[in-house]
Amino acid sequence: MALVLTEEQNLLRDSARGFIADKAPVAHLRHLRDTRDATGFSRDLWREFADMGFAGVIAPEAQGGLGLGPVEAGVIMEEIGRNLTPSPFFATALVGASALKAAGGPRAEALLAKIASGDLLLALAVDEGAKHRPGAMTTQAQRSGNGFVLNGAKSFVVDGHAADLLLVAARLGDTVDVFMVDPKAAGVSVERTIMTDAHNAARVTLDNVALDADAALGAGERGAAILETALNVGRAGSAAELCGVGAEAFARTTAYLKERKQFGRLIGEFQALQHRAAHLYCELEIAQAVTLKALQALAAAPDKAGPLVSLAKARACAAADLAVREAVQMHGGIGMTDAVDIGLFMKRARVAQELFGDERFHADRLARLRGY
Amino acid sequence: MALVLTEEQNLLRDSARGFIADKAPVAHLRHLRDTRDATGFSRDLWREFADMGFAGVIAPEAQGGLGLGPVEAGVIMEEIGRNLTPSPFFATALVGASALKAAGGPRAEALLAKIASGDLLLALAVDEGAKHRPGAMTTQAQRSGNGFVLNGAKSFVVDGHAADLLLVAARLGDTVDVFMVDPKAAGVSVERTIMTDAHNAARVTLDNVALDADAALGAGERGAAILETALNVGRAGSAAELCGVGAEAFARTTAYLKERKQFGRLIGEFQALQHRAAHLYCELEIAQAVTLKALQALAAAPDKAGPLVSLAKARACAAADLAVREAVQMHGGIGMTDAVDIGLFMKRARVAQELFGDERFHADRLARLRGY
Amino acid sequence: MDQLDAFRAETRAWLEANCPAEMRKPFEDEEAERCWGGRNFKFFSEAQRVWLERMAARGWTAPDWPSDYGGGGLSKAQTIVLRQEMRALGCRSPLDSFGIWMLGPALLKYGSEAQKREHLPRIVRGEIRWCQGYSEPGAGSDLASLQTKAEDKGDHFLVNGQKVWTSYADKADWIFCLVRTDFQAKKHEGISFLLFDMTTPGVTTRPILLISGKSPFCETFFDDVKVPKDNLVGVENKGWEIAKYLLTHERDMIGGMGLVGGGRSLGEIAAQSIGLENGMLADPILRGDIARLEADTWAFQIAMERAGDLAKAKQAHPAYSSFLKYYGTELNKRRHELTMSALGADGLEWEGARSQDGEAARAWLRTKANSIEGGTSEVQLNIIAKRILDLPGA
Amino acid sequence: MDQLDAFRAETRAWLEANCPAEMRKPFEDEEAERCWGGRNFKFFSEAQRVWLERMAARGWTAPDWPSDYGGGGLSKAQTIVLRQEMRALGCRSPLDSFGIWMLGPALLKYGSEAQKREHLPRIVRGEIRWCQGYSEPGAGSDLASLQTKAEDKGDHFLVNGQKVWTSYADKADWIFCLVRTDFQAKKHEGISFLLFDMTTPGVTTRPILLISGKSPFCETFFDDVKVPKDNLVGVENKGWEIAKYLLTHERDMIGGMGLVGGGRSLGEIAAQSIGLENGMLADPILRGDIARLEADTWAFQIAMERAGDLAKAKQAHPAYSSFLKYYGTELNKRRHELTMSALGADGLEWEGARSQDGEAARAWLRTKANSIEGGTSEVQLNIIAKRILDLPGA
Repeated sequence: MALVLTEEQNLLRDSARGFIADKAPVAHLRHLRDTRDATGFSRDLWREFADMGFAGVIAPEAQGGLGLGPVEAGVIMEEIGRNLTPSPFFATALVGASALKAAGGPRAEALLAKIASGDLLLALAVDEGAKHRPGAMTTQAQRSGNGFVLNGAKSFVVDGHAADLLLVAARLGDTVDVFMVDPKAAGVSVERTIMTDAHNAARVTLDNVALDADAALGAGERGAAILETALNVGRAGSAAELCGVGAEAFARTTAYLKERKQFGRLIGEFQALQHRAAHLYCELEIAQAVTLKALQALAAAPDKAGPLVSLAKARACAAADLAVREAVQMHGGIGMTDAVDIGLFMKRARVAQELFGDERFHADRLARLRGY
Repeated sequence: MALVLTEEQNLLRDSARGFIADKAPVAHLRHLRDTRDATGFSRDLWREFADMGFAGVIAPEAQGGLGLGPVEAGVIMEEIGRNLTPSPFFATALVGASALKAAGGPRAEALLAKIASGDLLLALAVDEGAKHRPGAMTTQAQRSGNGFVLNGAKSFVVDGHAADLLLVAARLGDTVDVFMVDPKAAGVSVERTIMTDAHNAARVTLDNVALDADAALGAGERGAAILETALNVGRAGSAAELCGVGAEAFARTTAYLKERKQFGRLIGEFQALQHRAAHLYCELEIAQAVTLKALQALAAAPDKAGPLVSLAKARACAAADLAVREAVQMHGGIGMTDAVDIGLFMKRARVAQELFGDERFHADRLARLRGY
Repeated sequence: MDQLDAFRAETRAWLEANCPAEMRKPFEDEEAERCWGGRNFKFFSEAQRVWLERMAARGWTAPDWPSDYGGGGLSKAQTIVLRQEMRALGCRSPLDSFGIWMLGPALLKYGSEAQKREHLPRIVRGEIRWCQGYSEPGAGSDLASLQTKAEDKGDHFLVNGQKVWTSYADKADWIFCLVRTDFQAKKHEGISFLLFDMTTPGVTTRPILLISGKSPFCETFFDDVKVPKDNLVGVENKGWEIAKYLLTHERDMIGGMGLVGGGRSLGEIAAQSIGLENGMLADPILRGDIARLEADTWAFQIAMERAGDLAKAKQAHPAYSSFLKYYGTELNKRRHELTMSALGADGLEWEGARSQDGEAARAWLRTKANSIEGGTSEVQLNIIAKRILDLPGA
Repeated sequence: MDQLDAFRAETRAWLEANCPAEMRKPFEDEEAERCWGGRNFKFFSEAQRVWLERMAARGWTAPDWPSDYGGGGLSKAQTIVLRQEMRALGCRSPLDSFGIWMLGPALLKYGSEAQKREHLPRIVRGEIRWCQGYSEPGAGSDLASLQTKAEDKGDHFLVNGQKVWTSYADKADWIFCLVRTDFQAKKHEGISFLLFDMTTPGVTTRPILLISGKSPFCETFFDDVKVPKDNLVGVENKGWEIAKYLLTHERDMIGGMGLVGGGRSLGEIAAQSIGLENGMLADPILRGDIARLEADTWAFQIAMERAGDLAKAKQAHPAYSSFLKYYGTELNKRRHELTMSALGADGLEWEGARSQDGEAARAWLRTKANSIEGGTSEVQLNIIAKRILDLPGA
């Protein structure tokens, strides 16, 4: 498959680019932050996402979705990245929908239909400690009667405070599964955490939460595979977002290099800055390439895409990180002020890097896969 | 103690600098290499080293040495580094003499006297595999009658093929010791290995080599401490050599930047090269500082200097490595030719980095010492 | 040495007798508890007031300034002894002051006798708080391209323009300020160094919000501000020399930043946050990055020590501070990047008690200014390339 | 597609019938066994001679050249099919040739009809081996500042000067060469592109010894060399255009270097050399460095793939090859640095069977030229900054 967008994907990108830049530019994030918005995103905007079909980009056409795949979702994530748009798109339309699609069955289909119509928000709860280490998970589900009892504590749950339904990863015997948990159920407490980037996250505590038998997405068997798929789609989507964050920070920086004068010259004339900008350009091109490759691989065979997904997240993290660091340094003092947007890109890049594994996590994962 | 050379040390440096640059500049190495000299260094020159007192720099005055310490030996090593001089100084006057001095006793004193007079060459055999990993040593000494029997294979033994006496590190029960082995003894085979940098090394095989009871430098008790001291003095000395290699490669590079024209300008005018050169300057200054600090620490309390020695070797490796890489790149095509010296600095830096632990070995050692 | 020993004993006795117990404890809330003095300063405690008063009476808030101007009149060696003894007893600094750190040295070197007598004693006593008016929005690294205008109106200068990055301008009583007095001259040759009261009509300030949150920085606006001619320091149009003198001073101060922080090592922080596996940090690649950072930090500390020793031995290049400034600030940025990686998602919480209101994240973001303020890293590298390495070109 | 499928079947059948079994085996000693052709070439085996002869007869040594000039006359799609089928059968390249890779494309675009008829068929048949006379000792990255002089002497040019880095000049029959024909013009406007026989009186060559050992590179000297006017390609003083065309070609070829090597992965090499502990490489910091290099290498391979797809989709920037050249060569250098670290002291043996005469060390040293030859990394970064990012300045 050629590593360029198809004609249809290009059309989708143009539409997403125009729509998001128009409806939710960086000023939108600022407004939500400065008004201390309780939700942290705009429900009205999410309704418009649904009208555009974006909410259901992954949901099957039979459930009112667009029936598209990871590549198309990645196209939208990249535009979200360019505009730092706080949106349920990641947790609900991408990760949540992927988990449900992987699970299948009538219940999942009903939920996918509600996602597509913009009437259901999801949040996947995986992380527990400071870092993303799903292998070290301790949240425990125990069989109890016909159902389960859940205990544990989750952190960095994106959109956790706004979700209508939590998808909680937990150990079940010697495997893991993903459990649908009503955030209003007894024993569940959700605390919104205000994050550095003014995007949404929450901590979730589960204290003897009683669940029905059908709460386990993988029916106790396919849970690990469902979780892995959801995480991988999320990682690749996060890589796409980071590509957008990095590309936009870079575009603003090169524009600044062409307008700011120091010592009687445009600072873009200084060769030391030119070489750093040129190197950064290369890193961003590579991140774009591997992210598209990973999204295509997920579309083709999600169970085999793991290594490519790790590669994409690792490279996108590194490229975006370099992009925002160079952006702030090259902007000089004004880049340090809250009044200029560049700092917001740095904040978002940092948080998105931690999401579902940073550059080191994924480089380490690749090394382990290769046996060293 | 101030981190500058004392007046006496400065005098020693001036004398070593003049002497070595005069008697053994890079052309000396070239001559030995191109004539495929069987020894790999000049015995005549070593005689002059002894006359200057350098061979006995560490040996006590009572044994005809200068009775000086690691700082003064480091001063000489740095000049050796600047001139890429192949010399028994490292293996004999620095490492070997330090081991003997740490061991003490009449036999060691007699040997130190012969070192000082230039009549004895030593070689310390530690490494066994590709990398310096003394903790993974397998060469074994077994008690046998009054003495020992030695079995094992050593590699990267500096001056092993020219040494009159080998100092072989080996396990003895649950400790280690350093054994004096006559290279002509039955069961010992020595193979010179021609190295990339045209400096000396050898592989040594020990096949049921019978040794007297007094062959163990540490008498079965202090062997580990003696080995550690010899290695640490060697590491700090190697760091000093790398400082010299890096400083000289850098000096030749900045000189070239000031004379080579491209596109109608001196290449030293290009800001991208200026910034890289300025950064490299900083790295070299830091390497100089930590190397002097480590040498001073070894002089003050050798048993406590380990962490500083690791720091010095790590930083000197990194700085010299960057210096030679930048040197070749900034010299362009002519830097790739054997006719120009720069490539010889790159070769020597690579070999000296591997000697007694590279940057990663020592950074790892520091992390372990700090418990993470 | 006997005299110095006697001074040491005497000093210790005096400190023990005069430093209130409360002033010997580590800060609990550093920002709130530091003493900056000035007209509007509210002492945090009576002990803080007493401590300043007693130290100022001896001139020990500026121990090495001449006693004629209220300073302590101590020799360099005595000043070091005083600092050592204060550290030994855990005494807090009685007064933090840009007047002592920056303006004072400039006035001592370039000020008139009248200016010294007017300003220095008040600085020593913490009566007047100063701020520094150097940077301007359009100037940045090219500080000398400043545009704030001071017109000669006979008995006064009329100042119009804008400064930025003026630390604590909203809290300061007076400002020392670079202005352009000759627009025809080359850019380094039309600059003058003025002092004026921040309550002069036409001076306004506005705090700057940084990406890390609240900051001491302000924008400062001058609208027809009348400054008496007597308030010119040194020679008209020769202010750049004074500015350069102070910039080198500042660079020395900032160079040490790679060391600031103290407390737990990054390795410990990471081990606690992430945990160990087989005795090694459970995030193996981060472990390598931290090991290198810690080695580099320790090495840089030693290089700083050597820089001091080289200076004492008169072997240091005059531009050596550019190396320390560049390397120290880049190292500090790297340290905070790795700290954020070690803390992971926990370190990204921006509000709330768990993260102490995002302390780590705000500190991380704040470090991004290290390599911009006080001369950018790029400017330092230019200085090293040209002044130390003698590379050719503009 | 049916036509292409038919071509594929036909091609495979022909290859199976005509490619000698010996020519389908991997090289044992690549340097000795490659076929370069030329007047003085000694075939390594009869099979090698037959294979070249058969392929040349079909024009398949230059499959996409017009059959009028001895080429295969294949379409792009057919050329790809031919390569695929050769790879599938493991066929060796019948002919390695700077004539095919470099001069041919230039002659097809810029040569006269007579030049094409004279030179191209002989290149296809491997009868004439060419070398490239571009670089000069004083020029380096500033290729256009070349000083080799060609004076117009009526019916011939008189060439005097020196070239350097002329690959295989000592083995080549003819040279294509940049010379200065106008010393008054701007440096890019006085250059011409000449062809001449290396046996012409006044041509001498001297091999260059590299830090990695023996090399294909030579210095080439011209002392009153007479070159017939007919041997000028294109227009006098417009040779720079041809040179640039070929340089872009070269850059594309070199960009793929990060991928060359194949064989064992660096992780495997390190695991074998150093061993594992708890399932991880026993040198933990090296492990992290290798993990990153392997990720970067894989990522770069994908970026290369995308570059091809972008080109096909006509979305690639014309200077995109500078990105690939810069990044690929820097990556390759880094890979070899890490390979040397993985091999440790064993990899540093320069002679002897154990290290295959220092194979790894020589390869490591050889990679240092990657970022110099074919346009230095600095030149590529300049190109990216100016042509792709449109940054201002000289």
